[in-house]
Amino acid sequence: MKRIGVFLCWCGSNIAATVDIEETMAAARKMPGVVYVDHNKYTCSEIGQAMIREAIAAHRLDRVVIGSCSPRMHENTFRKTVEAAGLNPFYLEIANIREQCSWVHKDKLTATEKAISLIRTAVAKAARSEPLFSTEMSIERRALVIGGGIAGIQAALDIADAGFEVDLVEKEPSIGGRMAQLDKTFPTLDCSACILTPKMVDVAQHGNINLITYSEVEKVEGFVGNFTVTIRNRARSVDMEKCTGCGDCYAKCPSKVDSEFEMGLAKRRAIYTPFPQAVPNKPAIDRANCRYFTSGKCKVCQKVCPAGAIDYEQQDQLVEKKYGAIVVATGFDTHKLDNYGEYAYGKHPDVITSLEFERLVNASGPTGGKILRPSNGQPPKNVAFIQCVGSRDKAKGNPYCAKICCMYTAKHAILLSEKVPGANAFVFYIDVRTPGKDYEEFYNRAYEECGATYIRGNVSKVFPDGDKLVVRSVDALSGALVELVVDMVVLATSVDARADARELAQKLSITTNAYNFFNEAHPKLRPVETQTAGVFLAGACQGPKDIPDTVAQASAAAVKVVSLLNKESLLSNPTVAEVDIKLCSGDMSCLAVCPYGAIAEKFIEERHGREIRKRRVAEVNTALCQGCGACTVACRPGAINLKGFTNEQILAEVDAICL
Amino acid sequence: MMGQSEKLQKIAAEALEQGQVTMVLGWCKKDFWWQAPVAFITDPASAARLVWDPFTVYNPVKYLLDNHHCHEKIGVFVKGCDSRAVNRLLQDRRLEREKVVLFGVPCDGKTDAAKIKAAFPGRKISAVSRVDEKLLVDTDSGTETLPAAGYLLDKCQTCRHPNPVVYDVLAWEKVEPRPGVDDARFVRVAAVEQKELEERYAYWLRQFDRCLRCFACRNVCAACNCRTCIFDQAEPRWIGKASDLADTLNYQIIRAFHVAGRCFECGECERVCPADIPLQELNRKLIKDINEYFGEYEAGLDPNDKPPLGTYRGEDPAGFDES
Amino acid sequence: MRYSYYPGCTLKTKAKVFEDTTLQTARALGLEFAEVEEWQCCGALYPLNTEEVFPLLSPVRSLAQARAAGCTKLVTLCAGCYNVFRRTNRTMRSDAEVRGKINGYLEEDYRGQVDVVHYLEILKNDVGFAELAEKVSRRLEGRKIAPYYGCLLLKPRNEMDFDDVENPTIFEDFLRALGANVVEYPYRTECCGSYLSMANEEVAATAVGRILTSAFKNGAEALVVACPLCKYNLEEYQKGFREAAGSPAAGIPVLYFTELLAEALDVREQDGQ
Amino acid sequence: MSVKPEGFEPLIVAFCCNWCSYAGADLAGTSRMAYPTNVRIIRVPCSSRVNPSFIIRAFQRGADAVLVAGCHPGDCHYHSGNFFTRRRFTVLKQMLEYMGIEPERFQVRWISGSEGAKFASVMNNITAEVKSLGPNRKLRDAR
Amino acid sequence: MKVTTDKINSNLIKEVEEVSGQKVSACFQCAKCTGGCPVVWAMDVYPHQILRYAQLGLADELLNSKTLWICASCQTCDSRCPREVDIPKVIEALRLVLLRARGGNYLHPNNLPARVLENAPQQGLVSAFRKYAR
Repeated sequence: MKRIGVFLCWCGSNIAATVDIEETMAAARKMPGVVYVDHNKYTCSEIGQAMIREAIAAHRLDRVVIGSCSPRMHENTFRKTVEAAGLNPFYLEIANIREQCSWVHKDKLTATEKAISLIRTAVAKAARSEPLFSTEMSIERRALVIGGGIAGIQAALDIADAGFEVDLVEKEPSIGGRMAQLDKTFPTLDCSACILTPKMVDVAQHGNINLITYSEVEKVEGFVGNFTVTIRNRARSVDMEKCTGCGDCYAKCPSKVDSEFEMGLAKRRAIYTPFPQAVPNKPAIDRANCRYFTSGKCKVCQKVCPAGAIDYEQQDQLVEKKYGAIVVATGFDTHKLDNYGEYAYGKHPDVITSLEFERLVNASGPTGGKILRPSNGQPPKNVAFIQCVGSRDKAKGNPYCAKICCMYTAKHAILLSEKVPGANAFVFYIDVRTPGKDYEEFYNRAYEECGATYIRGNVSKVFPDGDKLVVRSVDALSGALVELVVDMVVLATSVDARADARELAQKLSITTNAYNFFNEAHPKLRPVETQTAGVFLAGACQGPKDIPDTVAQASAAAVKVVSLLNKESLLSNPTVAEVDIKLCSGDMSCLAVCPYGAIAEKFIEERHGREIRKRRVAEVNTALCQGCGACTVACRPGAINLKGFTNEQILAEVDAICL
Repeated sequence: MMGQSEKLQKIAAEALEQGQVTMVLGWCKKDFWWQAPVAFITDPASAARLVWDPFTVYNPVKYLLDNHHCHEKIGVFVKGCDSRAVNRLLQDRRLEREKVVLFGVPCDGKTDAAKIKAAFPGRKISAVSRVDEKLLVDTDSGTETLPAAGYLLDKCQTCRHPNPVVYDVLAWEKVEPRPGVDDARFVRVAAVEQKELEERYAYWLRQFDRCLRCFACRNVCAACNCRTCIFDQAEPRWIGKASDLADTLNYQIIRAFHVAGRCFECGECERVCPADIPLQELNRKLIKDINEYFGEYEAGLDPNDKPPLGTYRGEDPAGFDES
Repeated sequence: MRYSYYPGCTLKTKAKVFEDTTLQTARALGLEFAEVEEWQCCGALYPLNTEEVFPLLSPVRSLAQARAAGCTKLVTLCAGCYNVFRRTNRTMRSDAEVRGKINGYLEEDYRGQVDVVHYLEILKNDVGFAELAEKVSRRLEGRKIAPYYGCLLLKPRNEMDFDDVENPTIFEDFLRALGANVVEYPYRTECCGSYLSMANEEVAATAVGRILTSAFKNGAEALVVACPLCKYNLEEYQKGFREAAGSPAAGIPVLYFTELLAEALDVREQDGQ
Repeated sequence: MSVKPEGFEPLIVAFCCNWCSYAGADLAGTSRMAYPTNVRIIRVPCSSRVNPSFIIRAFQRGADAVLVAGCHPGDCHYHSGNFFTRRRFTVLKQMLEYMGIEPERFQVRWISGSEGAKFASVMNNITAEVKSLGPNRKLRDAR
Repeated sequence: MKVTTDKINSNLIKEVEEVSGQKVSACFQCAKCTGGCPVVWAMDVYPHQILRYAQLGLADELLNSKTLWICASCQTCDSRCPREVDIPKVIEALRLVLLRARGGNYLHPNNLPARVLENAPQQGLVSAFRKYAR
């Protein structure tokens, strides 16, 4: 039989005025296992805590029940009290007789009756409590950042500046990401490259940052503080040690393909750096388009390379590394326009996407920063901008708002007025959304000062008509039908999650929403954490966002990483799930409902007569388990139990309440 | 032309001879004309014991749980319902697909011996055989012919998957589901739903008052495949041992809940119940609700899908006040 | 291959040439079109409300007959019939409530087992345009032809699943197989006014005018259609259009695609033969 | 119908998730929002910890009603727990009604940590509803 | 034209939603339907306005609108609608409400020109009478 001590707190008059302490004490004395009952004016005071410690010693108590305020208030305080007296801190149970009794009931008789019941329930639970222990886990003091766009760059720099080593993995030959493709940035119109490239150089030069380009994450194992990540270094066919970045190779390379960086508006070579300011400024061979790799002949780059850096024999390398924390910053894709035949994209060269327009405006772009019609190289006189292409469209595109298009379209209209004097911008919109510092003013500028005409109506169809384009819509505000003849149509393409986001989410045991954006742990209060401890999010991989938000989130993620890596060690949560392998059928129903990937299958060996049989059972990774208990209900044979909230305890509580 | 039993015998004998499997589970004939118990055949010569007759209703699949350790590979004859039991065990990871060879047997419905007996009161029956849609009943006063459709087991009258949904070999051509099975599926559930609340409680009390807690419903069920059933545990004791009606209700509610989204409607629980408790009315109620709330789902068709209670959608509706 | 063939009212009367050239060309291509025995008018329009179910009886009756005759595909020509049949079939597959009502009334058990196809789809998928091109004996070399899709073949987008709604290609591919020069013009899927020509002629006339102008500006010498009503509108208002605008766009012949097919396969029989 | 004894005070067992509904109950307390004494709360980490067996056991032992309360969907502290709760108890609730248990006897509600007033009003309502139903005899032990 | 609480709260939306099976309230007035309508120039109330009027309960304006008889159900609009509203079905519902409430047919065979009766294909005649008469 357990030796349970019950301590009732008056909380001044907060409890004692409504609950008859004497009567409650008398009732508690009769409860099974209760050997000592006492009371105190303020149990949380030092005097009150001392009384408990002394009673534990004097009466050899092995379980403690305190009737007081909510456990959400003082559970930790009293756990420490109990621990100081030499008991396991989880031998404590609190009966909430203040918030859930004295404060909400007026009648002393029934309130006392309820308080007794609450004490009895806590006693029943305490009698079945088991000692619980946290385990201490070491931390690998290095971080991995996946994705080398502005989010990944910012996170890597912040973590590295705090003194921790960072590996920055980028799948392209250079870091820079989407921001490197942009011309100006809203709402200040500062040049994207001017603010980004210094950061890229910082990354390359930072002693704590190890840049791993042309590489991808292959596998992630382990848990917070102790991740083991396998990285695939794709064969670059260029020896990074030897290459000086002189550029002779791509000047001579005979095979030309559409440049991804230029959105197909210009060509690049098969051996290439994506753009002139690339970091590292060392090329890679795109083997699918390389003459040597496709036909076995050529080797021009090898012949011209003064450093002897070309290596056709390179193979993909799998490298295993350890990290304490991971930041995911993989960015976004632009929406495919296959479902939008009505806009004649791909049918007429002067219908372009917003990112293509961005390249046209860019001084280092295919036209040297001149806005020219792809069809004839002439500057356009009239340009239609169509908003929400693939956004806010549950029938054919994304039902969500892509968040950035209103602002970048205002920017495009402003840039058009600056670069092509006399040109007219017509912006077709459903709603204009400009929440953000200085954003509304920026939008105002587009139509007030830069002459953009905003038309409230979604464009229904673009008809190519000779070398012009006819844009048909309606201005819903005036009710006037609109039919404009323009020289260029710019489609504000929506923002999609990366095509491989779901795959990466699986590797990281994090979840995505219906549109494959990674889920944060809490939409308001834990915006950069994921529900997998130690994995953090930055930038558009979590949802469409602009550069300021992206950078803010990246720095926030970096702080989370730094505060994690700064810890001496991690203490595991002791109230975790536990598998009774005798009862486990190995059907892994528990695994299906675990939000943390904390359950894995393992095989145990059992002797059956002469034979050894292997049997599948579930195993809980206590470092990952957060103790929700969803698994315990999914498990039909009740083989998985939750420490601190066991089946035995809860059934005993039910029985005690209904006594 | 080879008879259906002979076809099964040939399949089993060949599989054993070629060493493809070391044991075959099928059906054989023993003491009574109305029974065709599961046979465990380990040598080709005994394959001749196998039969396919109006009473091969038993599901051999659950026996795999006890036997798959001892054999490299086991061959199993599976009707539509049995094949879904295979998927049940596969999804529950209680069986590995590579360890079994499935001999699919399209099934045109099994016969209810009790109905046959009732049709010939006072007459002694020695054998019943089936030819297409006719039953030939040998009685002490000559052979009688009955329409097979009128003497089906209740569970076969609502069978939507008479053909195996997973198999390696098919014994013969597939059959068409009986007309109207879709409409019949929830007829009994709807009838109970129609009753008034108190009437419903009284109805179920009447049913479960007969329950002996013999656990036959659980033991026959391929979805009840836990190594140790929660109701067999001593600590914690989830239900009382004595035969209290409240404990019986507890057992039956939790049993039904444990097969929610997993029951593949073979109807064996109801068929084997010695007290004739209409357990399908409970199981199918849960299926009906899951379909209505969370989208159509049929268990035992694809071992790789997610059972409805093991997954969710953010926009799921709730069967309670969400305000 | 054997197909159930549903001609529809118009092909038996005003659009006889459509049916004749269809049957001639099918025969030449080795396709067996077996006319549904007791067909009735399809209703011309698929009901656009939740209350009307019985207009589906007629098409389902034909579909059930096709199934009873052992056909897996039912072919239609008129875009109106095709639209009604295709959508009816889809409803019978997916809507248990409607299915129950219709089957209950007809005492049938039809669940959409038959596929509804358009002749163009047969040419594309079952014959194959590459194979068709080989069978052409009189290539339409140099003929500048503008395909006109109209609405009913393509829309509604998620119900018809015939081709890309905004950028369809089946007509163009068909014409190329016959050796014709395909005229691309942006109005090929714009509505011709449909039944407005019965009650609001000026509306239909204007719609037709735009289509013809666009086709003509892009060099069309003939228009090809799959719908008797489109053909009627495009021809009927060409005259008025000419008078009004004096446009040379008038006088563009409007042909059924089967007429061109018959010509290319050289199987066109003259009337009365 | 059960006979309603004079002055019947129902016993209501409530399972509240620690992060939302239990916090909501505490907030009702700190805001001094009065409600009847009939409810007894069992604290669980998440509503997905609540096993249907616990509910049936409560009825068996004499509870007149059982409430399961959790975070609003999308706000679960453990990300997805209450989505499973929703599916499980949608099924269980319909089943209990189907078996003739009054719908008021088993309720599931979403109560956030900021909804002290909602907690109190749910308690008021459920107590009133069950009072008018009278004591529960269904599913109850014979003893 | 005036919007009042009574109009907004009237049964019109409900009735239209029931008959059409379409969610009128889903429309967010992007007006893509109107922009692409091939016969919009002949309408007095544009397609996006039809939905807006229905949302606001402007029954008289809707039921007196020429648009109900101009729409050719070509389904260009709903094939592009980002909110998955089948607008021709909404218009059809209004047409039915009107034909039911007011009786009388919009089109009568006697009113058709002989030229049309003689030359038009059956398909056209059947369609027109299904649309314009009860």
